Amino acid sequence: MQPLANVTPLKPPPRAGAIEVRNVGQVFRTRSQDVVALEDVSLDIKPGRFVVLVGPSGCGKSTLLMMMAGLRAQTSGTITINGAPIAQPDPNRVGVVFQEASLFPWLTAEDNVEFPLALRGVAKAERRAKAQDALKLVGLEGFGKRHPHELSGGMKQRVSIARGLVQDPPVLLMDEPFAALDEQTRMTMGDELLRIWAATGKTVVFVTHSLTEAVYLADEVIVMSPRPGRIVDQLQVNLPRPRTYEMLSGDAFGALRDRIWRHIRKSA
Amino acid sequence: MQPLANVTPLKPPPRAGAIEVRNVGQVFRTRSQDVVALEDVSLDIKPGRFVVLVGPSGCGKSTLLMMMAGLRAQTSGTITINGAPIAQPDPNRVGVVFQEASLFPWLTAEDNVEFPLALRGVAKAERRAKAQDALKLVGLEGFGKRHPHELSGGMKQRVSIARGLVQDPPVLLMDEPFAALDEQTRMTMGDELLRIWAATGKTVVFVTHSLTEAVYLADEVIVMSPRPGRIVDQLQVNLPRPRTYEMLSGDAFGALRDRIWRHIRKSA
Amino acid sequence: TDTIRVGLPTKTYWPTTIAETAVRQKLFEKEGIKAELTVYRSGAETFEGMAAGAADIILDPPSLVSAGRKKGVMSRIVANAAMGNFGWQLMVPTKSTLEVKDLNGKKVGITAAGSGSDLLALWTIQDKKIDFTRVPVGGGGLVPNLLAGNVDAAVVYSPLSFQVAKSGEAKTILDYATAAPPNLTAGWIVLDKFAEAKPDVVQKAVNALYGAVQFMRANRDVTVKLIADLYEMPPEIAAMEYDNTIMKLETDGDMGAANVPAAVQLSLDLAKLGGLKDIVPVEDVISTKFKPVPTKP
Amino acid sequence: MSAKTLRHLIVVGLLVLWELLPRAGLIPELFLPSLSSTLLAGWNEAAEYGHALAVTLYEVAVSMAFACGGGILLGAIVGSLPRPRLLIMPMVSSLYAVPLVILYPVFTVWLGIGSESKIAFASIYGFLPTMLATAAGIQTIDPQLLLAARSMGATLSQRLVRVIIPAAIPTVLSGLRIGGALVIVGVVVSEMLISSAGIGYLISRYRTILDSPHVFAGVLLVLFMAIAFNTAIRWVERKAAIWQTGTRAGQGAADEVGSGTMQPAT
Amino acid sequence: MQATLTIKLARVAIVIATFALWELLSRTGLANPRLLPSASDTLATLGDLLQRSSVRTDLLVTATEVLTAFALAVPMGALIGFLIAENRYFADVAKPLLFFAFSIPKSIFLPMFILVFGVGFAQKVGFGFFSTIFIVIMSTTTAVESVKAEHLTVARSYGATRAQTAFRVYLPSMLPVLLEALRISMIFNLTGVILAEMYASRDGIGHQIATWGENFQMKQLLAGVVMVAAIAMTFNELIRWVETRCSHWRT
Ligand SMILES: Nc1ncnc2c1ncn2[C@@H]1O[C@H](COP(=O)(O)OP(=O)(O)OP(=O)(O)O)[C@@H](O)[C@H]1O
Ligand SMILES: Nc1ncnc2c1ncn2[C@@H]1O[C@H](COP(=O)(O)OP(=O)(O)OP(=O)(O)O)[C@@H](O)[C@H]1O
Ligand SMILES: [Mg+2]
Ligand SMILES: [Mg+2]
Repeated sequence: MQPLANVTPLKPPPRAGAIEVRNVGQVFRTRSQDVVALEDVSLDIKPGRFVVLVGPSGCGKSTLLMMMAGLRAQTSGTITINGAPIAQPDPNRVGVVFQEASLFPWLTAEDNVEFPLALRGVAKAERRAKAQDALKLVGLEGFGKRHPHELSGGMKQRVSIARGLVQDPPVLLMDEPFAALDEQTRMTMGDELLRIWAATGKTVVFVTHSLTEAVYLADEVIVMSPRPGRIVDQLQVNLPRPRTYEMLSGDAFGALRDRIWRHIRKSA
Repeated sequence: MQPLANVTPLKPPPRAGAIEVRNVGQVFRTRSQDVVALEDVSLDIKPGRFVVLVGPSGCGKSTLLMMMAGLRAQTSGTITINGAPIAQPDPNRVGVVFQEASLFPWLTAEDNVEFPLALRGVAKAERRAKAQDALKLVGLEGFGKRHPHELSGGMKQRVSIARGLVQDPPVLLMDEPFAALDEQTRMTMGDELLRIWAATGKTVVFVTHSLTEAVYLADEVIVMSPRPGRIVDQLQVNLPRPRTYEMLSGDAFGALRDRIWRHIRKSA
Repeated sequence: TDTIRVGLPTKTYWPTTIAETAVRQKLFEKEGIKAELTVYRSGAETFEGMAAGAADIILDPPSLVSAGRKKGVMSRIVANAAMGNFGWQLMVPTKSTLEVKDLNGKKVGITAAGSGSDLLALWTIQDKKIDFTRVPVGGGGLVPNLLAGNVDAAVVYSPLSFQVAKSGEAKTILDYATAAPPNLTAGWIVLDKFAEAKPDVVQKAVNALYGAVQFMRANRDVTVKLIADLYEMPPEIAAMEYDNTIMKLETDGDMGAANVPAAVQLSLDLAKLGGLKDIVPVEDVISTKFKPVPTKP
Repeated sequence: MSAKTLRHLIVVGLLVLWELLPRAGLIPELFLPSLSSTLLAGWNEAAEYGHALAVTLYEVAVSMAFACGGGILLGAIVGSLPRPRLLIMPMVSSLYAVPLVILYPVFTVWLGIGSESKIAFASIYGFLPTMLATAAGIQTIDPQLLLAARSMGATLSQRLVRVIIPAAIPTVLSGLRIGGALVIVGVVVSEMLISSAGIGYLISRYRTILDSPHVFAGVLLVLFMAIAFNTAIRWVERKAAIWQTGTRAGQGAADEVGSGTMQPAT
Repeated sequence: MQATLTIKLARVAIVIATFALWELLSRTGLANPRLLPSASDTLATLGDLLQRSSVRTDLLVTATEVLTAFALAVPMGALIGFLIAENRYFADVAKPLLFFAFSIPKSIFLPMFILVFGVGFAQKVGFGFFSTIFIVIMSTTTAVESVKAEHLTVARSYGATRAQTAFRVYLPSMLPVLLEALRISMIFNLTGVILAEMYASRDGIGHQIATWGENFQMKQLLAGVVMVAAIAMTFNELIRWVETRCSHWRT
């Protein structure tokens, strides 16, 4: 296990986080009928890439993430991470930040962040230090002792992000992590995330509804169609890194954003 | 009680939904210390206005909404709707769409939407018809029989919006209702909301983190500062209605958006 | 017509046979009263039932009458039902070689502390100058625990004693019917209030009950069949119950008889062994107002 | 008037009634001896009662460990695994449907007549409700929380200890309450049925000879055990209040802490 | 989730295995057959018993008593439990007292029930009620406390009345806990009525069972116990049926 990246953001260590999704399908059986959520999805994500997933509400983004995390079995197809299939969650390979904050209501913010470390038996002092760092990173210094019901919606989401970061897995799956944040916080958090990513060489799969955010963050944007979810486009974002806010108004940026926008409009 | 607006969007009937917030403060007592969430907030919202509330995460927007809804008592100050203080929730005056969908897991989507009507004893057939309309409006036709755990994050949020709309109260308080939606759905929903608002003469208080959305929807944008939450700016948006997507790239729009942006940046 | 509510301490106990015979032979009807039989869990519960006003006449030992008077429940024995512990036996498993004298330091099963079987066990300890532990195992636990070896011996009531003896599972090492000194083990009891308010009903009731005893003595076959039906047991055991218990019961029940006070006193003295502290004089426990005139069938 | 005052007043009222009703002859002493005579009876035989209490307390303590510990653990396991739950729960609740009290005298055949059989009986008696309540409480847990824990690699036992039990705390506590009370009842009842030691034995012995003051002295001791247990549970409850955030129970706890601005629900 | 076929089969298998083990223990003499008559003997006895009209009457009497007590105790207990959970003041006053009442062996009070009700229907029902109500109260309180605060807030925002909140929010979210409570309550209720019948009665199945026990009629005793257990299990299954119908939204 490597130390938490943000403490020493010096050299990008090589991390192994190749994700291969092959002809994956997901069918939900409900009382009334069968719902095809995903159909024949194939993806190849190279280690260390920042991949953003966009698509209309209900197209199967969360479902795909859950399958990559080993939290839900696909109906058909295979998913491998570093060549090995993921039959069950493996926090050493994959970390997840859920769409709904899903904090443990009986734990304080810092205990929530420490939770994954506690599971691995990390010593108390080390755990606490890492949790403090992570909370600071998401702008919640001083809120460690609060319980989730004492936090605002956005604050809860940030605690959840901190919990995901503190695990420091080679693959990080993030499901609309910034949805409840204001634009300012969102930008800061996005930059932080990029910094950590650059420093640690993680593979990140990131779901968002903001196309600006998608282009700003991604190496690659994957556009999905509405039910049954399929991949309709896969764009390489070749803007230089580090990204700057100036790029947002550049033509290249606008063109990419527009292309995604058209896809989504068309499919809706 | 008036019929659900979207069925006959013809004449804007006068609705009485004046909100007066006078020197309101809110202090939370937690185990460790007292948290001043809001301090001396005063607001005057004229009936039929579309007011958008923006501000950094944790600044007290949800808290303010909860107080307007009579779901939480303020520590100091007074809040009146149509001149009468709201000591407790009154669904005839105020409807709420919560930040977290908070659907009842044991009810199907349509039963969730019907819930407020069922409470008032509306007949089954009428209820069902209204719920179907509302679900259609949020793009969830055909999903009425699903239970919340069978819906995606954005779908749950839309059910929650439908539940708020079906009540048709003169004042509608909406806490980040579109946060989990993709841009396309978000825009459609925004337009629908404006249409309903225009047709019914409701007063709407709307929280969002998207400044574009704020300017696009609002008559008036209220900007709040971070803890302790105070009102730092109150902007009249004098763009003509109906609003169009073209306006988004206009100068007036840009100027307003920038002004809000600067406020938020400054205060963060 | 008046109804008399008869409280019986358990179903498979001779008072039930008497009362059932009286009912089936319509002896209560002949006396011009109606009877309603209620079965209780044990003697103490029956007494509580009467004290609570749910029974008018019950069968119990004198010790309970005595204890009851100290607790504000005023009742007396109006008719003498039995002068011995008929059918009560100290039993050991058939394979056991234990004699009564060998029980020193052993465990002996009784139904409940302070109950009739406890008194007999205590009497045994005193009389045989031995010491053993009395283990209350409840009526239902008596034979099972004896057979399982949890107790070395048990004080068993009839007709259970006959039944297990007959089946060859256990044998008798002491028969209390003959071994224990005759004392007034059980009598028909009514509340003083009731005796004063409705003496005629009490009189009629005891008439019917003793009429039943007479009838049973005179009609062996009918009675054996009744016992077999009531207790759900084979006729041969019913016959043993008839011969060893029913035939030994008091036939006239007169509390004025000369031997009664001493027999009651002895009964109370035995109860003292079991921890009874609330002893009242014999004359407070008995009533000589009623002399049963057996109803003719 | 504070709730505590009123409660104490009610208790005092009940005690006064207990003294007066029998004295006034409204209830025969056989059914309810006056408080003073009960206390006197207990005092006179203090040694005997003390010894019996020791026996009973020992049995209660051991049974409590089995019933509550085992009940919570098994309830949590069974409740969190859907398949075993479907398979086992009907069996368990059916098992509980067998009227054990009736069979108890027969049970002693195999379990002996000493403390073991009481412990076995009371453990089963208290175990099942604790387990059933826990398992039912588990079902009200937000599945999202379990998903989150799983994603972080929580093993089954970690999920149990760190997620399921804390999340089900309100139900588990009440299971504990019910289970604990039943353990006390179970030990006393089984002592009443079959035994030669313990409070239950004294109760049934004195009852057989209609010595009601001594019976109620025993009952009073049982009551004291219940009070002690209740105090212990309340202590745990206060400690655990923080775990119940987000539920009605938690709201109550929050009120206690003093977020005085909260309005009463409904 | 519904019971799948395999689970149903597994259940049947377990039942059969239990009976087989019982039969085996008794037949091989591992358990003294006098103390544990074989399953087949017991079931045969059960068949005989059910032929008897007296036993059928007893069953009917007991069933009536049990159902009456249950129908009285559950709504009343649930109401009190609900009030306690809803009203802090009432809760602080009553909760410990109820708990103490719950912790005392109820059979001590059997004589008092005879004192008040005499021997008969009312006394059985009364004692059944008394044995049941405390557990209903305590379970309801817990169930109420497990309700999510956010759901209450939503209902409040729609102006739900007290009754509406009770029936539309509390009831559905408490259902799993509540049904479990019902199940346990039924068992307490049944035991209570049977104890009251054993204590003093003219009819009823508890009375019969007590007699069989004291008479060392093990076959009849076991058959009687199986009979009572069967009634309780039928009730259990009834609740399970309700459960599967109502809780399908839980994953
Ligand atoms: N447990 C389930 N049972 C049945 N259908 C389900 C279940 N979970 C998800 N679905 C359906 O699968 C589809 C995809 O859901 P998913 O949550 O992956 O969407 P999403 O892309 O994450 O949407 P959003 O942006 O709104 O979060 C939806 O139509 C949803 O209704
Ligand atoms: N129950 C509570 N106890 C203590 N503090 C609370 C409680 N509820 C809210 N707060 C605090 O009050 C402040 C305002 O919270 P609120 O939920 O109103 O923020 P918000 O503006 O809606 O933020 P967001 O955009 O993240 O939803 C926050 O600092 C939060 O921590
Ligand atoms: Mg999603
Ligand atoms: Mg908020």
